[in-house]
Amino acid sequence: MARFRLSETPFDTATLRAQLLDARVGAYASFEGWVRDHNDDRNVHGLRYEAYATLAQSEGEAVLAEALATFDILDAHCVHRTGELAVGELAVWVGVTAAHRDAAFAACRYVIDEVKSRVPIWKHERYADGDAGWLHPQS
Amino acid sequence: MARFRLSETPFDTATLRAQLLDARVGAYASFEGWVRDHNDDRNVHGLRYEAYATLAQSEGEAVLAEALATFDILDAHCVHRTGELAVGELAVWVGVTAAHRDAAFAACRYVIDEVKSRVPIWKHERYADGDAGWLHPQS
Amino acid sequence: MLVNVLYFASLRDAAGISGETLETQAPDLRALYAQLQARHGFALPVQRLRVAVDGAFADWGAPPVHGSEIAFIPPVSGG
Amino acid sequence: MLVNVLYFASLRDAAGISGETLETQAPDLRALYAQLQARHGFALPVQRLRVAVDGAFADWGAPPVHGSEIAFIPPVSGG
Repeated sequence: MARFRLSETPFDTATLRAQLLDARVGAYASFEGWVRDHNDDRNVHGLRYEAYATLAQSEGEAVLAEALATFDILDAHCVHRTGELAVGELAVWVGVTAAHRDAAFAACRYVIDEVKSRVPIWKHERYADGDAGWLHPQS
Repeated sequence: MARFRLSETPFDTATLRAQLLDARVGAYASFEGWVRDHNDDRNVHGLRYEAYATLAQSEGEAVLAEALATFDILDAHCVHRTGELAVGELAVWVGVTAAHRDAAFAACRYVIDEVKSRVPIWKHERYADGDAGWLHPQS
Repeated sequence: MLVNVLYFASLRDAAGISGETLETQAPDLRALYAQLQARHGFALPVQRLRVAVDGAFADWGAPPVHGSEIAFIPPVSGG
Repeated sequence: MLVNVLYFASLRDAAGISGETLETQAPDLRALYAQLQARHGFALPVQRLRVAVDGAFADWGAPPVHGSEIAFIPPVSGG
């Protein structure tokens, strides 16, 4: 099963978490990114994520493979939404299992940082004032 | 509502997570400790957590209040099991919400570290070889 | 004076009881623990314990207070 | 030679299309982007983009390959 997935529809983190758990797991660290009602002091009404799906899939898998090679963890998964999202919807989930918490926390942080900086997904925000635009952060 | 709770019964993290989410939340970091099938190379059959409930409650609340005062987070909760647990059962959950992930990760780590080092809860492990005992780690 | 003492984890196993009410003339909580360690054969030295009085952490140098609840806290292992 | 070009996010909005098949004699991918930037008025300079060929990140100095799928990757903003 792919460790990295894009999802066009809202997804259930309880099920994703359950898929990671087994008797060897002592520590589970997870991170979720949610659509906030504001960003840089602007009121956000909603947003859209677009991905270059084939490259996002392979680059996402590469990030998770790096996490498994770098940290003493048991497994790591990530799911990222695409399409239209309202305020309060889940945008991205990362789940990591390990025997101990040091590795679980470090790998979870690594995955979300790398996904945000490398995986070809773009956010288009719509603001309360009617303005809208793509976010292309300065690296 | 108390931010720190002891639970004699298995608890549902999806509900606990839902209680933390609102439109201001951009980042949710969580940690879970699970009963593993081994510890320090010994096969674990199960364990029991005992707490000094009144002091555990106040010390747990103190840890969460410190997290709220120290980090730029929106809220932080923690639930710790007591009583008999089998391998694969959830022992402790920490959930933290923030606008941004730096604070969410840092506070989540702070809470689990402090709970493990200060809150009066003790673990009694039963091993496959019939041995059993209380864990009183060297600090 | 009379105090109520609570034992947890390995201290309770060693004492065979979860607590007791006892008469003490110990000048401070450290001395009270020393008396009880001798009585029950506690393996843990006072340096590895904390002490709580009436549900709040306390200082080993504090004198016992009549009617208080004194808990000896072995090294914790939650999480 | 003919190549297939993909545009994402603000590049797609500027071009008004998600991709196109076009004839090019550009010696490398950097020169190809310069031509398309001039044609479509892309605001993003090549230094802020990455480029991918057939679904894998590629080097700006690589020559275009006939029939390949070339994607210009603006700064990403997932998460």
